Amino acid sequence: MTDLISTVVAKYNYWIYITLMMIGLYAMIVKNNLVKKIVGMNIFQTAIILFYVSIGVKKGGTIPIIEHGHGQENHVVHAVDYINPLPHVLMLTAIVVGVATLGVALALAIKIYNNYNTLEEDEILAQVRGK
Amino acid sequence: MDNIFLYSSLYLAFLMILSLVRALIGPTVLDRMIGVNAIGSKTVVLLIMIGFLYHRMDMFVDIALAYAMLNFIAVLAASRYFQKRKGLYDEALYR
Amino acid sequence: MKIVGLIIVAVTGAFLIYAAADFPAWSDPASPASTYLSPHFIEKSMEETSVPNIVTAVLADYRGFDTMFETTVIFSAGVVCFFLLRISRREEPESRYYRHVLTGVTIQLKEGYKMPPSDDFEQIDAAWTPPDLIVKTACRILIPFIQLFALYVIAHGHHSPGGGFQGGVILGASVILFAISHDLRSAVRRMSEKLIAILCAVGVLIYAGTGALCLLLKQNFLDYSVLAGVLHVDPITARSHGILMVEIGVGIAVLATMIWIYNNVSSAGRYRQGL
Amino acid sequence: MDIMNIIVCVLLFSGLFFLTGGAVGILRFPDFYSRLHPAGKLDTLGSLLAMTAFVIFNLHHFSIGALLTSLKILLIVVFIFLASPTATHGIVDAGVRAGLAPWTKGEKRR
Amino acid sequence: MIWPIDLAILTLVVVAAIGALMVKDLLGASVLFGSYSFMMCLLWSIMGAVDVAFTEASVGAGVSTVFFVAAVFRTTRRTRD
Amino acid sequence: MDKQEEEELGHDHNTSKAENPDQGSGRRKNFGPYMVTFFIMFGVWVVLSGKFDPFHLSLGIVSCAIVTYLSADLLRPSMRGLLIMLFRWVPYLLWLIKEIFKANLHVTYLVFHPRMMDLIDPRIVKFRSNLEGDLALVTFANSITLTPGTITVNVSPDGDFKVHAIDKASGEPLPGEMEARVAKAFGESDG
Repeated sequence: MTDLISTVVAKYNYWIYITLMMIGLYAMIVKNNLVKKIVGMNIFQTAIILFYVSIGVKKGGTIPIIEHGHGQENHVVHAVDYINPLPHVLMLTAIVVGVATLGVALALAIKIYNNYNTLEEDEILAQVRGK
Repeated sequence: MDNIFLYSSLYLAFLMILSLVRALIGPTVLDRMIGVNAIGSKTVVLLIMIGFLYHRMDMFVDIALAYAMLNFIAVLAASRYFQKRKGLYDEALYR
Repeated sequence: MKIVGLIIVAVTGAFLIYAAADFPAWSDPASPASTYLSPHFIEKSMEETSVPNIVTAVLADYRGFDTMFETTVIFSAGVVCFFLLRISRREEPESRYYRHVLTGVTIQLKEGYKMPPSDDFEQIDAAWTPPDLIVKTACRILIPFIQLFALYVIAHGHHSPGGGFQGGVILGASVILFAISHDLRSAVRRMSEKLIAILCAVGVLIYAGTGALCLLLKQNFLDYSVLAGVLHVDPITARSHGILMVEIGVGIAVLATMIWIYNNVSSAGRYRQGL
Repeated sequence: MDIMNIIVCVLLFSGLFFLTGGAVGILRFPDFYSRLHPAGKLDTLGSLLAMTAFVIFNLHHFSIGALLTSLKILLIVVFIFLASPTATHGIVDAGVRAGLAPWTKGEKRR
Repeated sequence: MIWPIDLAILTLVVVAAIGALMVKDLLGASVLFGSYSFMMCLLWSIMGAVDVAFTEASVGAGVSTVFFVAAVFRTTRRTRD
Repeated sequence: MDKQEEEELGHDHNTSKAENPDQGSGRRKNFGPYMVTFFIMFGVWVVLSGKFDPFHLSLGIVSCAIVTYLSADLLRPSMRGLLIMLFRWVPYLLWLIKEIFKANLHVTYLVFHPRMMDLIDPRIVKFRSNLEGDLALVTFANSITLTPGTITVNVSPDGDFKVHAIDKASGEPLPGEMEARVAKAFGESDG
């Protein structure tokens, strides 16, 4: 029992990421409004980014910018002292690309609204079937 | 000093909860905007505190500066909405 | 639908929780993710590129291909927004409204008529509201500083957090702030649609061109150390300068895309007065 | 605990006190207009005091880099002082245009 | 890294996410989504990912909320859920 | 560098349309405002950058030139006004910070008072200010927002103010001393 509790406590952030991810997924599936679906999509996306970034965290590590600036090339750097930068690189681009895709998604929503005069999914479907 | 900053940051997180409550229950959109604005101003302070906790202040101050510059754009955009479309609960037709 | 959604969410969540049991504990220095490739980056990037910010070094040098295609994705997002929303053909002629700048008198011209371009009158929309004095003046003072900060972020991506993506977004946000505090028409007048479209492509071209330059100098694509001959510096500094060039390209592309998307979304493609 | 740290603590705690006032005021005040008073003012002053504390703490180990960092923190203060009243004014303006009537004495809280 | 703040902000993030989805008004949802991205920025700087935090600060505060508000401005605020 | 920069600025001359009504239709012949903008920007750059090797300084010059080219007509400072303002602003700012302290203590007292609802009495105060110039009006409006229990609701370019005051005592002393001080800080002390 104590073993279980220690596992749960040691990985608390994974559970919260999963919760966030499930919130986003639920919104994407169940919500009727297109903008709400887009919000859900963004939440899902940030949950995944959170997971990736948290992989790189090291206990006792500092941020991945080497402290000695120009000129001191002989300074020895130990990998243990710095947080893993690789997930940061991948996720940094993911955020900006996420905003760009958000723009595309919103453009689609505006286009749909101009055609069907509603953002609700079921009303759009009814109009499509009615035609 | 580290402990003082740690507990101050925790306290600020608690204050953010209070502001978030107003943002969640606020009867109108404008109340939500007040709450979010308050969260933004606390975030700047909290970011600098995290910088002190990492002992790398010179790196974190840029983020806080960017934050202080940009966090009112969203509020201005949302308030601009009301200049064009009057009405708090329902909107006038605007083409 | 609600039930089905709940079931799907619950099943997916259960799978994820099952998988999470095998994850390494949080903040474990010996986790697989930080034992294979990343120590090399951390220990060698300073010697090989003379860039203290490892993230920038990895972003623009070691993983240059990845970032180039991310930039292309952003560029295509801007183009997609343009093609989805932009209404270029003129609808039925409608009456135009002009406002005298000094006195604030509004005149309406019947359909089809146009006023010769002059400094005294500006074209406005039917639903025009005057920009607020306080917001307008405060933003007028703030915008140059925001732009300067954005350029600082692009230029100092080597030594502090920052780089092309962040700087480009802040620069775009400053122009968006101008469009919010004044109106979209004056923002477009300062930065026309054509210019934005060209900048958007130019950013990607700078990135790809830097890579192609390396290719022309008989090295691998995006291997900046060969630029040493052109820039008259040693190969390690050449890599750092190559990273800076690439960051500038990224910054321009991101800046143009953000403004382009905002212009199209806020005016629904008509480029009249937006938000 | 030398005298410098005590000054820093006093400034930081007074800043936190004003921030608390802001957070509580946002919750307690009866209507939108009066809620803006704590949100616009107390947060600004709280940030100012906390930033002053950070500047002093940062200058503890004096060097050119620390001085420039402190100047950057002061720049943040300047921006907050410009941006916060503007944002407050933007929200008030939106409220007026939306036709929200101000709460007067004797009404119920909304 | 600094786990107590991390836990506190994570809780706030979940609350803000649920709030952004529950609000019956799209403008309110986009404003709350702005606060969600504020906290995301905090979370990343707590984990030491400075560059990611910087990106999120500029994107979340400057651009994405404005996109949402612009889209809501061009469509409608009404929503049933 | 300077010559090239001025050439660039010469282009801006054509593009900066008359969207600033108070500037009038006078064509800018001198590059004074541009130079002032450039030097302000460069000062801020030095604070931001913190690196003084030639490479970073040249980057700074290029960046400042770009910003000056893009938005000098937004900032539009003047050399003389700037220097005078600097000397007049410092006392005003000190006074303002003192006032902000008083205001905040008052609002904090209201916030934590158990019978807060009886104490506050919101009202809207209207008055007319003699200040001219956008910057002076905006400074005055923002100072009102920051000080005792009052928030600027609306300002017209002519100087009509609408102010929301949280209780009776806060709204009464307006415009009062603050307007005089703002006028002094902006050199409009006749008002």
